Amino acid sequence: MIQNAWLIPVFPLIAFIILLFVGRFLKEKASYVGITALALSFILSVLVLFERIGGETSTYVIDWITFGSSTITMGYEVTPLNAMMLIVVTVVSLLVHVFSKEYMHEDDRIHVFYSYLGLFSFSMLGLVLSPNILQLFIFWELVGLCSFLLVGFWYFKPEAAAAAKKAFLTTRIGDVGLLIGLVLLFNATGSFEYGAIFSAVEAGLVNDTMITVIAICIFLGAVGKSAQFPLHVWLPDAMEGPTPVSALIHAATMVAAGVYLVGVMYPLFLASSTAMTVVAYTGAITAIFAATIALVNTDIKRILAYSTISQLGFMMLALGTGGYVAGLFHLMTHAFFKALLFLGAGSVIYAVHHRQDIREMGGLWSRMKVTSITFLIGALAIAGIPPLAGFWSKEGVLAAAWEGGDIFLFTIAVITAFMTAFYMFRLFFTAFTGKFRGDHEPHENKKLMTVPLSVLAFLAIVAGLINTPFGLGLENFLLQDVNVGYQAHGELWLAVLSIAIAVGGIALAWAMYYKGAIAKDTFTSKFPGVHKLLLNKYYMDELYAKVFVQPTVAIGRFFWELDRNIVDGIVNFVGATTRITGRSFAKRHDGQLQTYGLVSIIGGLVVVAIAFVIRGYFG
Amino acid sequence: MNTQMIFFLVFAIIAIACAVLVMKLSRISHRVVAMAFSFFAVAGLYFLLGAEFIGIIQIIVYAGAVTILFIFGMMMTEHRNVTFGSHPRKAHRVLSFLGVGTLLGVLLYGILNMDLATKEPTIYEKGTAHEIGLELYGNYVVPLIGMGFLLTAALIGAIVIARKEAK
Amino acid sequence: MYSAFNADWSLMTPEIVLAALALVIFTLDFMTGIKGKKPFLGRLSIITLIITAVLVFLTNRTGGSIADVFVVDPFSMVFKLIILFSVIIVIAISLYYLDKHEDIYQGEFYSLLLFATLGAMLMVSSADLITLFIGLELLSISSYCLAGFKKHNRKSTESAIKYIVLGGTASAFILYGMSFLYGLTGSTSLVVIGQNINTLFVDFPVIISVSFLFMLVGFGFKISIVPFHMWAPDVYEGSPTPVTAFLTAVSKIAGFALVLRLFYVGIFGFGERGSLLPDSLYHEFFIVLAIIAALTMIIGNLIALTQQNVKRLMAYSGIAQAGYLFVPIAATLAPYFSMTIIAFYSIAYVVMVLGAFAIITLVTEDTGREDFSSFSGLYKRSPFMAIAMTVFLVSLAGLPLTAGFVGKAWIFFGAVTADMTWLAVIMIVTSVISFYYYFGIMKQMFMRDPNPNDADLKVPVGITVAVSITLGITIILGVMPNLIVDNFSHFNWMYMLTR
Amino acid sequence: MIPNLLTLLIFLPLVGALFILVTPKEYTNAIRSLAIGTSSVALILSLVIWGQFDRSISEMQFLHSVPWFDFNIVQINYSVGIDGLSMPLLVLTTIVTTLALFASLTITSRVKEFYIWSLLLLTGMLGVFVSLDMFLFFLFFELTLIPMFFIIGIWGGKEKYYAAFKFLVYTGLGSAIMFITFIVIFYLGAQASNFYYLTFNMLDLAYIFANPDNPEVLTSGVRAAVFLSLFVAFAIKLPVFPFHTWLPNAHVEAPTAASMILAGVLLKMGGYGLIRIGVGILPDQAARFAMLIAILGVINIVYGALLALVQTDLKRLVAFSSISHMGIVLLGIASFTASGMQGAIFQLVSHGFISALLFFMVGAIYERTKTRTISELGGLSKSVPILAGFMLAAAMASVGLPGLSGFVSELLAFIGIFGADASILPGAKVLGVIAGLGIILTAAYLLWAMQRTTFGQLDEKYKGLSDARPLEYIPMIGLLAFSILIGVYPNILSDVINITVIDILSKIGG
Amino acid sequence: MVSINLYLALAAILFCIGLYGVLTRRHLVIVLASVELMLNAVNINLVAFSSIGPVVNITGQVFTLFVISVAAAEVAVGLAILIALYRNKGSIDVIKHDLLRW
Repeated sequence: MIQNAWLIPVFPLIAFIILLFVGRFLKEKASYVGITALALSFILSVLVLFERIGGETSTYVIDWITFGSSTITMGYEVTPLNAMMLIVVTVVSLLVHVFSKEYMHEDDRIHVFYSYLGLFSFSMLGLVLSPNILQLFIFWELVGLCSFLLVGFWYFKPEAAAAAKKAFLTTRIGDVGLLIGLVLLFNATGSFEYGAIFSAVEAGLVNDTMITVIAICIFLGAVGKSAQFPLHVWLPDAMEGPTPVSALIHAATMVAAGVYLVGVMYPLFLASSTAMTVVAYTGAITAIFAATIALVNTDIKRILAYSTISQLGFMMLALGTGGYVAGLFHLMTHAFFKALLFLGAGSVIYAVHHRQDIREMGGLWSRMKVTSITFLIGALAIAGIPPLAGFWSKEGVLAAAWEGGDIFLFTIAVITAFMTAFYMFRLFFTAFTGKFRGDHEPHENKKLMTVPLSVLAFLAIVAGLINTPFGLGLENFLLQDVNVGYQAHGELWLAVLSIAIAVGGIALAWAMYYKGAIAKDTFTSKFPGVHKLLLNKYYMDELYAKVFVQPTVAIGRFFWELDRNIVDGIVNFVGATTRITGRSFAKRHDGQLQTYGLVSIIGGLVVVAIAFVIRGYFG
Repeated sequence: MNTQMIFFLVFAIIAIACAVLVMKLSRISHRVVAMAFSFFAVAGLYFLLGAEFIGIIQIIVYAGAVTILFIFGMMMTEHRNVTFGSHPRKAHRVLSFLGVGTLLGVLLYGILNMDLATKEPTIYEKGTAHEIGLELYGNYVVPLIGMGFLLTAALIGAIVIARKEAK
Repeated sequence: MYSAFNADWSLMTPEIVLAALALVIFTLDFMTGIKGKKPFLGRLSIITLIITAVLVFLTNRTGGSIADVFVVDPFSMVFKLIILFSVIIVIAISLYYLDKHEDIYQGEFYSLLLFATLGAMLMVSSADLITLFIGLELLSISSYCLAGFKKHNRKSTESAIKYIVLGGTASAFILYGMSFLYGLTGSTSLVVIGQNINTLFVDFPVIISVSFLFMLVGFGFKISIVPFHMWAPDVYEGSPTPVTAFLTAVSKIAGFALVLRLFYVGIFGFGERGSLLPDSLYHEFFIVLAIIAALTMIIGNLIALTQQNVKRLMAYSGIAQAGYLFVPIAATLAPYFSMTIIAFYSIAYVVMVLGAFAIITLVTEDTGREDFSSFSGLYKRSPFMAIAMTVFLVSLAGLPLTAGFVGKAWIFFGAVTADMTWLAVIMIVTSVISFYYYFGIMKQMFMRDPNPNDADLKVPVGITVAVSITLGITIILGVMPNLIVDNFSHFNWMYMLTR
Repeated sequence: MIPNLLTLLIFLPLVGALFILVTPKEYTNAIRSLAIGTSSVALILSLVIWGQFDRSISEMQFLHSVPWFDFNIVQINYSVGIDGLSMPLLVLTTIVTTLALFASLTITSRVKEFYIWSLLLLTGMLGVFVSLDMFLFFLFFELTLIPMFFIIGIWGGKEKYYAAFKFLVYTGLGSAIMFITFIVIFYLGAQASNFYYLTFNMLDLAYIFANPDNPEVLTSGVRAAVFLSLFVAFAIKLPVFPFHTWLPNAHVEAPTAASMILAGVLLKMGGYGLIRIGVGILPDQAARFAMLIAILGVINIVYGALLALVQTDLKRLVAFSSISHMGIVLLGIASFTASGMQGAIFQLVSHGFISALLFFMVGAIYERTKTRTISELGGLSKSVPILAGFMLAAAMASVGLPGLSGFVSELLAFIGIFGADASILPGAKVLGVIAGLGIILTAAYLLWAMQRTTFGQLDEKYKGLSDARPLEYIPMIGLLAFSILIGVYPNILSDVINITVIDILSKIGG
Repeated sequence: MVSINLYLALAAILFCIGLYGVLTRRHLVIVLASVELMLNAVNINLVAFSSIGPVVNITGQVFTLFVISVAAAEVAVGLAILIALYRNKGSIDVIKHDLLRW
């Protein structure tokens, strides 16, 4: 079965093609096509995973392009890492497919939606299966395209259109960095194949500065895709897209691709301590940066978006500090509980008729049982309450940070963990407890929506257990055939600490937003400046507009003027001068035959004079 | 200072003077007469050079026919003492003068720097007419015939163009 | 000693026949009343010219000379044929033109044309100053008259007076220059002059230069090269259109033949193999010629840019073309090479210019206007004419697959191989400028709608034939130049006159 | 004996044009089908050639050489042949032209002329890509000038006359310079070989210039001058930065089909000439001026992109994007690596498809909305979803999205520029990075345009627009399909090009 | 004995006077007359050379003969045109004839 791993991405592709051509006739039924395809992929990937655990593997490549003496190939290969990823992607995708059937059923372009989802699943799975980094990059771009399409799915909303463009452009910046990194890598090692690259690096064929440059360029791609600081600005806006999309792309899978990239290229990063540091610090900064913004935001989806950014930062931090397994483990668990949270949010939004401001919600607990419970599970998971998945992975991250030896990073990690717990429960208490503040009375949604929630909730609970200090299943699995150095494991005090901060965060939130023991505006009133700053997301968008966008356009305008007036101006000027000269000559033909005679005589003399001067007569 | 020289000078001065008069005089009739005199003087030079036949032709054709033609031309157009004065544009006059002056300068420079042997005018015992005749019909018969056609063409053209249409 | 008495007069058969028939036609004209339409005379003239052409082809291949004043060789043959062909086309045009103009004396018109042709032929095959001069004058005087033939038309007479005054002056210059050549060599034969001129130049550099330059002024006037070109636009614009065609084609080409003969035999001289002699005066004078050529191309094209009157435009374009034709003389690698090039380009030039003029006559006479607008929407009025005109203009502009292109490319090639790339550059740049006005006419023909009061164009047979023939030659020479080029390359142009 | 396929291919359109010429202009449908039929046959023929093309040798193939005429010492030959460099462009030409003719079915005025001109144009373009004799090359090069002039001038937009004449005179000047240089090259070749080689044949001249019998005529200065003037000549056509200003006018004013051909094929003649003659005959000089070429390339990319960024007219935006993309070609050539050279050729081909598609989409939208002003459009995805979709696809291809041809050429060009030999191209990496910024800008302006035209609120007056007509699918799908084909499986192209590229590079000193 | 240079000089002067006349006189008759003067200068040259030039022969005088007759013919035609012109325009002032220009 593993030899047919390449079929996994193909099913969604087929779905996409079918929907592309006949979708407009299927309308609602389009969803069945998508769901079937994903179901098949899911089954297949489960089989593949088991065979992979069984130790089988499979690789297949074909020639893609030949230039000079070098050849680039394309194909697929199954490694432990991407076997795991296959599961994550297919599961979440499948659930999102199911969820959307209900969530999107009012939209008359639902078939388009499903075709896009199909394309995305294809690209994401292809990305995961890539045997070389170029192919990864190709699918990397394709998922970017899908994100663009899906964010802009409601293109008639100007914000959506703008958000789509912003998402694509911002990631594009990172992608160009990545492309350059790839090219440099190719020129340095002569191949795109992971194996060849790492062996070349270990053999020391590439000098260290070059490695660092390449690693950072590649990381730039990850920064763009995984919305790391300073390229994170697109992700919150991307929430303009349908909520299932946010769950699938902007929480579980695509944004995690950056982390996955770093994971895949890990040996390269290990070869350059500078690169590692960069990764670690970027991660840390992003984590706390996003968390602070999440503290004050009131849009349910945006809070989750910032939390995603922050969590991705966590993963980067882990990878940057040597926690290979921790990072990827957190990637997996996060995929589940963040998808859960998003779908829960989706369910809520759907119930309150597409309101997203948590201040207009409240008291949903009594009205939407399943959603609330699952959401609570998700919140607890992300806050890191044992035995939920979040606890195990986050603890791994903290361990890695501690082992990394940089106390600063560790502190940041701890603070962020605290904030995470706080803002998640601020969200939970505000939205689900107290009395309902909206106008439409919400009620629980259909099974189609609650079932996926339940499944994800279950995963959010159990997923952590595959890699606990009591049993390092995942770690052993992942480390089968990669050499990524020593993996840290937290001691007990660390576990206690993480539980403590989680509980502390939750308690504070409870005190402020449920009990009201502490006034909501305690801090805001103390530090209004800070509050304003956070509300405006550190003015990043404004900054970029001022520093990058407007100057570029200005330069463009300038050049346009230049082009019309100078470059083309010269051309037209030459033309005009020619005609004017002609005209002035023509004026000499004034109809006076004597003028003509005179011109002949004078002209003749002049010509002779010139000739003599040229030929050097007259001495 | 021999007789030839004297005659030469006389004729030369007359020729040039009359030429200048042609330019300078105001009454058109006077000018034409001056032209005729200039032609006569040139004919004189021919005799001086021993080219009596050409001299005679010169008198017949130029001083005779051509002058008469000019007079006709004068009569048939504005002849009642019309004076146009000189060319309106000063720049034109100046430039023409300069140009022609330079030309003359170069010519004279070239001519006077030629050192050619000074000889007596050649005298043919049978007279130049005889020689010319032989040469003309011996070597230059083709251009002679061509000349004939030229005159015909000129004749036709002149008649056609000058003919007054009967309205 | 007097060689004319025992000369082989059969060599002159074509000229004699032409002269005789011209007189016949003239007398026929007398017999058929003074005025009125006489198209049969035109047809007779065409026949006459065809006969002459045949005779030329028969007699002139076997070279020879009469008293060294009238030579007959491939050079003369080629150029005579060109001239005769041009005149045939011109008459074909005139047949239509005269049909529209009552006031022109038709018989005289045709006989004058024939006399002019005779003069041109005389020019082409004369190896002697006097003959050459007579031929030139025969051509010129007939042209003066023809230019003024529309005698009730102010423009026509004005152009005639300008032409004759300036032309007379030019003749005077030529003669003055010649007088020195004769005086110092004691002969009017170009060969003799050519033999002595080098030594003379050593003795009297100034005078020889002066006489050369004077002749240059005179001939430059006749072939209308800058700065002696000023008369051309006025005369071309004023004269009856067929006469304009005649001047553009015949006078210019005959003038060039004359200049070639005079320069290469009389002044520059060339050896057995038709290559330039090391001591040739060319090396003294070429720079003057080059400057003149450059000026001609530049100014001709520049002024043409600003023209609105088609005939006047063609005048300037003709000046520019004269410039191109002058380049091979200015940049001589070997005289025979230059002759070949000029011979070829003359053919190309004649066909394209005459074709263009045939159409111009048609259009201007039909619309009664002479400005660009007369061409507007020609494609709609008569597609064939429009396409033909396009071909001619493209050829004049020197774009591929036309005779003009091959000719120009060849000139170009000659200039570069003669190490005068700068001249070549000027040439090609100016011809790019010329795109502008040539395609301006095309714009009128294809991109504008016809003037409402211009009905459909009725094309007379004569014009159609003329256009078709010229069109055919233009394209054939463009596609298969080797038809002619191969022969030319092996011609021994002036073998009698090598020095 | 079957005639040489190339000769057949070149003159086929001419025959078609003659047939059309004799067809009365009332039978527009007959004329249309004649024209499209002819070009389709040409397309098939070119595909046959593609099939028979031997990918394993670098020599010229399908050679056909007959003496044409001689200027009493130099022999001008009609000699044609193709190698891996011209093969793809040949196919590109037939494909784009055929599809453009399909696209031109909307033309209703003076149909007959239009198709005659188009077929002449086709002959010219094909001739340029196959001729081995520089004289012939120039001849065909000029031959493309006149039809385009008329097509723009007759069927063009508001300022068609200005555009047509600018195109004519400007590019005419370019080919004039080219002609001068050719003759100079011929003359130098003759001198260098002691007048043994009196030929315009590119291959022979390349050989002479590589190893001359008396080198003193080919001083480095002379070589440099020759190469630079060649470069300028082709730069005007490509177009390269200071000489590009004719292009926006021509593209904007030209009718859709003409824009497609203009951007799709005509520009490519510049790039082709630069590689075939510039690099082919003077490889050493090409390497010597690599820096210049590369810098100009980068300028093209960034400058074009910046200008496109501020355009308000959709078609002009696309035009400037063409300029920007041609920069990649220069960059690729300048790198003098196998990948870079291939990138350049790939870019020529892929831009041929993509820009043609873009122009077609713009045309189709203009035909419906009667405006090209970006600000007046918007929300087209609602009224004409299919057109909008293809528009988006075209834009993405132009952005260089993987899976579409644009990406491959960019990738190759980048591999080339970053792998360039420092002795030939010092500081290549910096240029590469700047070019990368250009790529970002490309994404910026295209997405901006998409956002403003296909996304957003739909203007009331565009509610009832009709979506793509069946006949419009042919060019749209055709062009996109080829773009995808190359993007997904570039080997189909690279195995044709590779050997030739290696051969070209082997000529350079390195 | 008169040196030939004098004759030539005289001719040159006459020639230039004639030329000046052509360039500046406004009366068309006089302009034509000036042309005649120039031709006369030529004749003087020719005859002088033929009689006392470096190479003495009669050819020059033959040449002169031709020149004279050509000049006569030219004058005839010129005056004819002049008359036609006068009929059309009513003036023989050179300045006034600039219908054809630019």
